Amino acid sequence: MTTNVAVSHKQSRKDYVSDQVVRWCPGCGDYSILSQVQKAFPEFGRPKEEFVFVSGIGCSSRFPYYMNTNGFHTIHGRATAVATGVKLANPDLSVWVATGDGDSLSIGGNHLIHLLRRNLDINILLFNNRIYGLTKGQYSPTSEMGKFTKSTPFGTLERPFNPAAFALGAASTFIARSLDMEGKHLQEMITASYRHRGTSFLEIYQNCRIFNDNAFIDLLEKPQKFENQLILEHYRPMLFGANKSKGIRMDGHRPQVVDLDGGRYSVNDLVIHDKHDKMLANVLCELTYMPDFPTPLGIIYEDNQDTYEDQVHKQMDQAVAQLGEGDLEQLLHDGHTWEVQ
Amino acid sequence: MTTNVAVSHKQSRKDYVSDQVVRWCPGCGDYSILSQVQKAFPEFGRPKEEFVFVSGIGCSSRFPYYMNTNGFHTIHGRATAVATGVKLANPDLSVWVATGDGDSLSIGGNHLIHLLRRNLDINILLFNNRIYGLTKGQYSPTSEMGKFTKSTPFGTLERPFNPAAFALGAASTFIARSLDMEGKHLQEMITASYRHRGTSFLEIYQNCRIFNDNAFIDLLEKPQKFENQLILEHYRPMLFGANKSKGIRMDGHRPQVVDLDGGRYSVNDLVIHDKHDKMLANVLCELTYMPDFPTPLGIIYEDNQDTYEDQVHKQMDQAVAQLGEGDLEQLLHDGHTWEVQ
Amino acid sequence: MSETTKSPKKQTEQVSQVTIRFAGDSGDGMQLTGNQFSDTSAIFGNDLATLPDYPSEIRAPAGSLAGVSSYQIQFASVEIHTPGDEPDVLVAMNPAALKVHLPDLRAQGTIIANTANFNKRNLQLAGWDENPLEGDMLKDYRVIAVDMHALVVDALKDIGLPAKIMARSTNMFALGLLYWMYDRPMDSTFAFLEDKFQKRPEIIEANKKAVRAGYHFGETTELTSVSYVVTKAKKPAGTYRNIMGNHALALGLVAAGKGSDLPFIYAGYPITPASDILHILAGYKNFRIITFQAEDEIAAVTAAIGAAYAGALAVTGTSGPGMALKSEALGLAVSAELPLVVVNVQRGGPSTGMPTKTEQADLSQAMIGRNGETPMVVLAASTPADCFDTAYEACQIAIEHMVPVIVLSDSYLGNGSEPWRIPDVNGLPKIKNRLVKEAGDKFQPFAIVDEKYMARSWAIPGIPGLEHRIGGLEKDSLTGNVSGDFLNHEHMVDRRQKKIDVVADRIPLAKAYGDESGDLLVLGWGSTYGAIRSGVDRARAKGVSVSHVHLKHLNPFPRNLGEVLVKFSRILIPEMNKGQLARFIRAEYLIDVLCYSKIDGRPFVPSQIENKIAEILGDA
Amino acid sequence: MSETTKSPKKQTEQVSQVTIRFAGDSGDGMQLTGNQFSDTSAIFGNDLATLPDYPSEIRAPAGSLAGVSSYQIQFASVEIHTPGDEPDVLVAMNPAALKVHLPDLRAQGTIIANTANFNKRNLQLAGWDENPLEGDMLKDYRVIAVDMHALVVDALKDIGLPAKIMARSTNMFALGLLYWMYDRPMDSTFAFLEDKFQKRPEIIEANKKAVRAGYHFGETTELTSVSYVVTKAKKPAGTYRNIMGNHALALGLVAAGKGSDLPFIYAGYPITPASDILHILAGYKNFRIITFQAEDEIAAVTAAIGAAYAGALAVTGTSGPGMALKSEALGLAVSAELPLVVVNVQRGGPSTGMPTKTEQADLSQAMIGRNGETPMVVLAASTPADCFDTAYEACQIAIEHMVPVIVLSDSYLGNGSEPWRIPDVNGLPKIKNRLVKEAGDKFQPFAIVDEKYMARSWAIPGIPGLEHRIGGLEKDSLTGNVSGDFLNHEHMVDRRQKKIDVVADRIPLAKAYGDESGDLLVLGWGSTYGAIRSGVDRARAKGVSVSHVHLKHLNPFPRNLGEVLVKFSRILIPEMNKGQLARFIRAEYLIDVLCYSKIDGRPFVPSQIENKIAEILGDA
Ligand SMILES: Cc1ncc(C[n+]2csc(CCOP(=O)(O)OP(=O)(O)O)c2C)c(N)n1
Ligand SMILES: Cc1ncc(C[n+]2csc(CCOP(=O)(O)OP(=O)(O)O)c2C)c(N)n1
Ligand code: SF4
Ligand code: SF4
Ligand SMILES: [Mg+2]
Ligand SMILES: [Mg+2]
Repeated sequence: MTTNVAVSHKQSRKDYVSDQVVRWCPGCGDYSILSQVQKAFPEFGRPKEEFVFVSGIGCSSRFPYYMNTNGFHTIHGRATAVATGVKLANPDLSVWVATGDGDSLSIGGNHLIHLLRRNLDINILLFNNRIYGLTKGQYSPTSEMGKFTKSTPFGTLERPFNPAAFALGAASTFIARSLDMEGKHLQEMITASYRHRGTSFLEIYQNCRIFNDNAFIDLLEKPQKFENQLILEHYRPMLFGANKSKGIRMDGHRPQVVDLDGGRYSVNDLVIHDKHDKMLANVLCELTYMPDFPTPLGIIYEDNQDTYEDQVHKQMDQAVAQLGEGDLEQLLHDGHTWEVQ
Repeated sequence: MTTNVAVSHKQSRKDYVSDQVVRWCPGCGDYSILSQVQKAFPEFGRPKEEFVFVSGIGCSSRFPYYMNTNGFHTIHGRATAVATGVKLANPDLSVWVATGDGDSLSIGGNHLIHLLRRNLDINILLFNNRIYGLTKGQYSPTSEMGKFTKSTPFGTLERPFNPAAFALGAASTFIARSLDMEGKHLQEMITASYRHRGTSFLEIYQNCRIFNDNAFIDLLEKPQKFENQLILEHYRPMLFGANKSKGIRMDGHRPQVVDLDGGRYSVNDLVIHDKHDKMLANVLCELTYMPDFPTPLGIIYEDNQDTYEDQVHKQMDQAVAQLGEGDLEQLLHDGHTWEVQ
Repeated sequence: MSETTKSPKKQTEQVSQVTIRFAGDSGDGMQLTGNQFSDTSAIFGNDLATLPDYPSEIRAPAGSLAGVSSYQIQFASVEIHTPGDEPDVLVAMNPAALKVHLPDLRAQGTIIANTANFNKRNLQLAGWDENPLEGDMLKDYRVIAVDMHALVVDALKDIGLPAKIMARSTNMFALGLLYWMYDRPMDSTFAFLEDKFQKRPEIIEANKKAVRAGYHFGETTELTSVSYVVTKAKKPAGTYRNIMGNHALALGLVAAGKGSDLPFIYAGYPITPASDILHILAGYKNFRIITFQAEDEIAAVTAAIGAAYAGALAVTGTSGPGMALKSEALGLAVSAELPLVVVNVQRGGPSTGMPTKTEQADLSQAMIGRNGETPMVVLAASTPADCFDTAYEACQIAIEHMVPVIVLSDSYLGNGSEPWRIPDVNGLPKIKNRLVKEAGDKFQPFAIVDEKYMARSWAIPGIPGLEHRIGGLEKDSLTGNVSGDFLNHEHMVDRRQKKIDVVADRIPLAKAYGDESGDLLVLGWGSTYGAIRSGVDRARAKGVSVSHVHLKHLNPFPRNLGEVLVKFSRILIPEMNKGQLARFIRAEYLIDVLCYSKIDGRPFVPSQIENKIAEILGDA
Repeated sequence: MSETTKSPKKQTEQVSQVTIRFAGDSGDGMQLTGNQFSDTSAIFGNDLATLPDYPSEIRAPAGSLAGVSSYQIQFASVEIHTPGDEPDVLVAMNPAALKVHLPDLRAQGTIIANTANFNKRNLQLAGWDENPLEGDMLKDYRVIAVDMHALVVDALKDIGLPAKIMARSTNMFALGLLYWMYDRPMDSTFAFLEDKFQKRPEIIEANKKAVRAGYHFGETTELTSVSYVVTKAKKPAGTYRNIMGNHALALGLVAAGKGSDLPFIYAGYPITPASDILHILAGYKNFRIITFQAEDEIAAVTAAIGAAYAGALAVTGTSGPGMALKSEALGLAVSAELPLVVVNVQRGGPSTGMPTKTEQADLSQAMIGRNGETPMVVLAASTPADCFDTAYEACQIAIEHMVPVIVLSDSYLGNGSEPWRIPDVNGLPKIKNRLVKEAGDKFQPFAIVDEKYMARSWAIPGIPGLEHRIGGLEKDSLTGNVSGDFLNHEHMVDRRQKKIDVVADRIPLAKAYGDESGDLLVLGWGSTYGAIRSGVDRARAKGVSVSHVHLKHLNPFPRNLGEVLVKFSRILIPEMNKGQLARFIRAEYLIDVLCYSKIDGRPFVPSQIENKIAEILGDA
């Protein structure tokens, strides 16, 4: 359904900057995400009126105001459901959801999992800052156990969700992860989300400067970031470390970190990433929260399945083909009728 | 917190039969589940007033009326949240949730995943009949793709959830599966759910005689049931088939069905079930929906983690230990005060 | 020539209206039997109204009181408005059915009982100490006790069906007997059977035989030596069909989809008694209707809002508890000024309440049950057939005014049926939309473009130059951008109210049925229409000064309603709730009203209204 | 002896009440500054009331109009009820603050401006064409223009802090200057600083120096040659503290937990402006209070219902949109007759609306905004301190009557503060619960055990012999088992209404403040209390015949309310909505009322009420 009509003028980032003053706190990771989206979109070669950003409520959910596309800032937790309606009504639109960890995983958890299951061609950008920003610092479903927040002055007691595992459990067909400050990688992932037909779930680790500063510092600051980032590339061995001297090997069905410098293992022993391998995707999701493992970044899983909206429209076409275009007159007269003179 | 006070008289099934006439359709699988619960409970040696059944709305959610325990038939989709409140208020109770695939996975999806994440010691019996029974036959989130139902006269277009994978993705600490008509196995699983400290998620395949008859016939009728049931036993190799002549082997991180009669593989090649192995649990969840694989029954995964309610109460105890038992007088006078004569 | 006209020796008597109630166990097929009788009577040309009633959503034990299912029909040669006050005939297929429904039977009424089921176990289950058919307990009624089972088995013996299957035709015997008693043709039922059991000719045969057996039993036995004739009713010329409220409502939506030329989406989550709307619409895929079974009611309404935002005629439907869940999202629809139709087929509350029983207790919720100042247009259907018009009008208002509209129906309307004069498709009003085709200069997404309708334009995604952002935060009245300005907020609050107020300019003025002034006005809304109209007619026939105003438009009220009301000395408001409309009328017009509340899960019957009028005014 | 009293040469003047508004950028620390001034004035013994106001939930760009944050305080030697009509003094830390708040400043009022921020960029951001401090634009005001930044840097130069850190103390300079102007002691602020920055002595030092610098600037410059003295207010004897509404509400709940001797659970989901209740209660773990941050508002209310079922005092709190989400579940609480307290700290609607602004537009929702006949007790707090009493009473009614109770507060109350006379803990009424200790014979879980309260017993899980089942389906009035009986349903609908009605027996009768009859009664509810009382007082002082009734109990109303109302020729209802209480009063008493709606996100001020009274009655 995607109409890839060539855009008459070459778009630039500026085309996607709206006239609204951006109102995030100075230093907020949201700025960087906004900027990458504004850089990625012009490359898609698509008329900008075809983009729709739907969001819920949260700092991250203000996103649509700053994109010079169509935007709908809805209510808390319901962006995925609203987006479903938008896409069903007009499958030709490129529909994006900007949402926070609270918006999508707390109050909006149900609509999120059902969207993933239905697999509409909608792109979800999940701004995971592991905190409620807008309401000033309560913990979220991704906050680490024991965290001290406004609503848990003695520390949280809830085990966090692992968003990628969560998405996989909900039958997601595209799962990727990136970081607010890794501009190039983030832009690549935004593009990959766009290219995937079906629901794309892109988790973006995002820094909340005010209420959860430096939450992802280990993944961002040199040199430790090299030890902690596992950049996934399709059909490439899983290497990481400053000198790519470490890797992931499968010991049966269990993953293992191995040191290539030790002499015992070579790159040939490493597991080759295959984004279409669901079993492997399960491993990668688990690994994210396992101690002593690096954090996988990139496309964890991708599977091509029919989109819901395509099937909905196909079913209607088939019904028309079989039964003929619906005739209202006939429908109203269906069944037993009688005449009164 | 569980008080295992010995029960004065030996309980029997009869103790758990309430005075209400059971109102399911003749032939409904719910009868069998009721009966197994009523058989299992007397074995727990626990006073019956300590049991609470909470349910939402659906045929299955009528369950509490028929158990001569405490029962609360709440509103659609909210049983898990209500149960959370019950358990928080009184951790000494044994709290059970009876719910349907619509109640828990459609409208109630969000509360279910958050209960699993928080890991309160609550036992969930999910009656999965892959249909909405009470509202007369619409598809549910577990209905197979293409199914013709009241609300999809042209066939459904939604990919079903895999409930076990779903639970695992939501960080569940106990996942098991059984069948309405496999009485003994079901009773075992009910007991295992009870014994698990933390949220237990027991998926029970249940026949809806009226709107989805014979949905699980392949798992129930001889001889094909032997080919289709993979009965999991902790630390035992994964064997199945009429003569236990087949098994599951891991080919790297991918599972494989092997024929032990072929001569190539022996029982030693098979994967040994370890209910504490989360990677393996992932494999078992996937396998359920993979063509040519049998359906795992039994405890797919179990992990012992602190329960939420224990930690909540521990945190209060610690606060009392550190700060002293809260004094209202003092609290009201906290901060700056002044006297007016 | 239909089969019945052949019978020669029948003695007949003319009557103008008859009420029959079929009652039996949930498994006895009473709904089907009642439906057949209705269809036949409708095709025959009677006026009619029906009332199906089933106990709860799960099957209760066979033979139990809780398991009784019934179907009532009134058919007439005159104009009628309800399924009847009290049945003239009660068909009781088992002791439980007799127990439950006997209290409603009119004095001297007829009981047709299937003796086959009056065994000890069933009598006990129904709580009869002795067999009521045997003593003189029923001496004030005319009792026709027939072993339908034996007669059916006898009639079908040649077909060679198992006993269990044969037994299933017993309801057809009862139907045949009633056809004979009321001189109805059997052919439409035969046609129905042929269609339904296409692939099982032996079942067609068995059922037909059972119908005939019942019919012939009537013809040949002494018990029923007289049959009654209810001639055709005089109705306005046109093509008619018998229709249930939920079905009419669905058709009204489909028609509005056509009339507005917009993509149509219905998003719902199953709930009794609204599910049928979803089922029916799901069958119309060749009308390019999208039906979306959402994960819950919140998803249904928000998906509908998304669809409306994207340019569809979007409708969501539910019943009370689901409506409660939608209330936050309705605020968004009001704030975003999007067209949306929200259907509430009410049922007994509070909470899960009595899901299969009827009630009108969600009016307050519809009117003002949301956070903030969130006014919405509210319409209510008054008869099954009126559901069509109401649905159509709701869509029209939503689209033309750019507002969400609530439609109230209820279980009684949704499942009840009546003859419907099928409207001329070309005569339906065209629905004008506010879609913007292209960007002019300085396009302002939130500016009012039509003051008369207080409508903003509908600038949907996909059109170059119209890109804009809106949301649930307070918006600038022109640009739609977020605004924290005090005066703008005050202005927007007023604007949202004004959007409702102007709807009053398009709706008809209220007009009293009967006289324009008098001793008493009966004011109603929604499904009480039939009972009130009949009750008022009866009282007027006795010369009582009473009139009737029935409201379809609850918010806003018709402009002149206050003037109409003050012309009467007293106002009576019958409602299936504790006086919800009464509260709004009192508040709006500072007029005292008499509340007549009925909230027991059953609709009003005309005699109740008639009696209440008499109680207030005395018999004239 | 406090520091200030040492200053010798000050010229002073006595005034009875003063209103100051601190305004600056969101980053300027105005809330903290205002709080310090309030605390100091409270401890000093003034009566006072405060009004914090911040723009939106995310930080707007520095220097922008949208980013202005303010804090208003009125402090007085006489009894006052509001944060003041118009500020006497406006502290404007930047051009945007001046732009936004200048219109509110009283004629001849004082502007204290921090010239350091009046640079070109900021002026532009604020939309000033030229520097207002320079022309004669402000000639009708008394302007004190100070380069606070330079003076602070100068004062702190010895500490050796980075410039950025020093700049953060500028607000303390302003505070010090105001302390001097109004003759306040600095020591409580010093104590606060010492506590807050325990681990950073250099910051304590810097801030103290800045306060002193401001103070000394006042003392030494000609600009401010006069300081004002506002002496202690006469208040009833007792121990006082300054308290915000949300805090008082939380304490009221804790006290009720103690008073009822029940386990206490608060389940909530964060939402402005209710989140603070959750935060505050979460800090009281040593009171064995369980706070549960649920995944959404539906989970919060249903978990609370579960806790109530299990025997806890269960409370859930939220604001408008969250309240809408809870409405289905409230039906369950009503149907199951469980004690539950539901707090709604209202904010501007509809939908997300104006989350940080105040409004009273959720009254209708609280009263009748649910499906079915689902009546609930509704209470409203009228002042920050009254939130304590209201919360306590709500718990008491819930537990003693076995009903859910709604408490309405709002943003203005929740965040505003006033001096609170701390109640004697032992004087708080004991709360009697309905817990069943053991099973008697033939225990009936749904029987009314106390007719006066219409309360059923509270048979919680865990006690042998009390096992029973309840739910949201209609229940038998004794056993609680599912009942489809018509008459039982009617009975239960009435019973649920009666449960509300009997609450009227325990609440105080309405009594007019002022005279018992007269030309005008001003009828209010909730947070309009202060403005109405002050406005009425002022009018009465002029001899106008006006009285005041303020409702805490909205459902049921006080028994005698109708009688009180009819004693007045006219009734004026000021509300921060479009006339919601007015609708209920009109409907209930068929009395005409004048609506005075204000719905711009800001509370009423006394002069508005005073003027409205004058408009209606003329000045006496
Ligand atoms: C129904 C409802 N409940 C609660 C809120 C308050 N609320 C707004 S945003 C938010 C959470 C924001 O967290 P997140 O989604 O992580 O976004 P962030 O601000 O961190 O980007 C909450 C609780 C609301 N607006 N509506
Ligand atoms: C808020 C709300 N929405 C919808 C319903 C109607 N409803 C009752 S049960 C049910 C689904 C039942 O399906 P499931 O949970 O699978 O239970 P089953 O009947 O199959 O055991 C629905 C949609 C309701 N009672 N409340
Ligand atoms: S509060 Fe946090 S997430 Fe929100 S804008 Fe500020 S830094 Fe960003
Ligand atoms: S409808 Fe299906 S699930 Fe419900 S009681 Fe009948 S057989 Fe069981
Ligand atoms: Mg967040
Ligand atoms: Mg089901």
